[in-house]
Amino acid sequence: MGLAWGALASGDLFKAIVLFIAFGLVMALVWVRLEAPDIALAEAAIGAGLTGALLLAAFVKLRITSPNVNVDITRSLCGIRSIPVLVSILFLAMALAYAIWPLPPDAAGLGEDVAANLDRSGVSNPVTAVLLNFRSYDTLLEVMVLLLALLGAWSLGMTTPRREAAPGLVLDTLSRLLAPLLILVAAYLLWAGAHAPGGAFQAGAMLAAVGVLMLLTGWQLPAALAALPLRLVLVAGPVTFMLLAVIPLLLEGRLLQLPPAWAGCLILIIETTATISIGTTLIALFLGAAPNKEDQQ
Amino acid sequence: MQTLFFTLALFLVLNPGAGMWRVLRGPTAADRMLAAQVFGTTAVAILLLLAEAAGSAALRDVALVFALLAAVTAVTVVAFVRRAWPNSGSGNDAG
Amino acid sequence: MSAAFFYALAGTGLFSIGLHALLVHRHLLRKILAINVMGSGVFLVLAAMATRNGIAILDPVPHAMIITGIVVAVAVAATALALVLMLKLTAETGHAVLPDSKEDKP
Amino acid sequence: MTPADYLAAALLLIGGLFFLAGTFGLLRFPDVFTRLHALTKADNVGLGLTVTGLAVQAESWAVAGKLLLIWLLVLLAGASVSYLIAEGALRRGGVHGSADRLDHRCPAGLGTDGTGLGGAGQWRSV
Repeated sequence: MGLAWGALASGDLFKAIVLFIAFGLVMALVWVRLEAPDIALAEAAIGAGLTGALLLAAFVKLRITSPNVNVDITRSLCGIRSIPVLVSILFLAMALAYAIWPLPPDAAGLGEDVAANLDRSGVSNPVTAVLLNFRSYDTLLEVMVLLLALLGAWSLGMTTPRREAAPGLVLDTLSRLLAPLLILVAAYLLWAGAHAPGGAFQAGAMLAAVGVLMLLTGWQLPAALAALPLRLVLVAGPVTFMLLAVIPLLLEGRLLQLPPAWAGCLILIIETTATISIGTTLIALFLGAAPNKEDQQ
Repeated sequence: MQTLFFTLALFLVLNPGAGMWRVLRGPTAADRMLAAQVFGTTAVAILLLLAEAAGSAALRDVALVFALLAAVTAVTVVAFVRRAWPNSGSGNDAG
Repeated sequence: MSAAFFYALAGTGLFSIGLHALLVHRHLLRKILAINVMGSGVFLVLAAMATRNGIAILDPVPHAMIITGIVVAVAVAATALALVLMLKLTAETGHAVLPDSKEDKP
Repeated sequence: MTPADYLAAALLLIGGLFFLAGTFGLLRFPDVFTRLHALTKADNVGLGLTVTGLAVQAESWAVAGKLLLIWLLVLLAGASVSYLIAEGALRRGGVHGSADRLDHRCPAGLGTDGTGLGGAGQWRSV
């Protein structure tokens, strides 16, 4: 909590972002403590890693357009005007704590139900089962949300002022060594997602990390891949997911009703395509603008 | 053995807590990055200890992801810092 | 005071800190950070609620919801950052498009 | 407790000591470069000893291999990132921890001759 306060209150924006990344790491440890390694993976990969990279990218772009970005951020609401805000926030915090206080310490969650139906889901990791079988509607929409975010970013049409410095030997070597390892670990996480913590989102984030690394060391999307192939890859995951959602609707009359016998296989297909699409979407979000052919030349 | 693992993990948690002071104070961005890098390494050590103590192999995967992503994050930060203060470097490396 | 309650309380604390920062700070990047911290607080409460039922079986449904939430938070943050950059550009140049952007942009 | 357990415990404790030393270095040393020096020792050796201690009593070779992989990764990344941080600090002229003051005194050109050697010479001359 102190870390979060520091991250939000520090005068220097760069410091705030570094603190935010550290905050993500601490959150990941908290998830481990709460026996939720799935979330720890997602938080470490997506929450800390990619959000940090996105924030830094925005920070640098803001700094390039106006070098004094660090000056005007310290000007915030202060003095007498902040007291009502502080008081109402304290009041809200107490109200929230009061709302949590009477909750019974033992509540029957859905854990037993999930455990009872786990063998019909095709996977043995309960979180993956919930994500991709029992409540796959959420996950489908989540993939869509990512895609929509990308569409939003693209339609804003910010082309990034790309001024890549030469990466240098050390950075170059490091990225060349890390990229294959990252891809390997992504594939491992994807495969392990069926029976252990891991899965499409974590693996997608690892793929996105590869892309961020490569972009930072001066790699550019080949012009031939920029238009249609990129878009096809972006929609491959959602489309596969949708198809596998609609086919049961036609056959059995229920959306997203995966037949238990095939569920494991189908989940793997969905997850693989979703991983690739999520990774690509996140890379594209990091890049910020729709790549068009004129820029490439 | 279990108690040793847990005690060490707790002790390692305290280390970055102290290092936080460097992030807050550290006069240059380099100091902050340094401290952030230590957080990553310590977190990996903590996760490995907890994986052994709690007997859950999954935490070892988390540690692996941590190690990889700490590297990626650090590279990101360094690359952006290099780009954000472009007047301070002429681009070609010593290496 | 059980561990679950402690974590839930920390979650509300995080939420409040985030909300405070969201209201007080004027810089938009910092507001985005604040929203992310608020989200973390909510996730923490959810996860704490998931550990409530005994010791044996954890409730995986909140866990799955949190993973969904984290991904959505990233999507929101990315979109918000794009918007912030656009606002900055508009404020500085008076145009809503980059001077060198092509006319056939969507 | 088997002998392997004793060995593991000893290694883990020494690893913990290295982490402690690193934290002290981070807090007490005067500038970026000495802190870097302290921290790389702590990171690489501390984590190395921890990994070795855990690997001694790992249940299978696969687990030991994974531990080793993690350590190698951290080593690789740590070394590269430390180099990059040091280089960046050198370029900014962040000697003896007060980059801002130096920047004000000498806003452009300090250590910007592009070669690490020139930067190092600058470092000695300050």
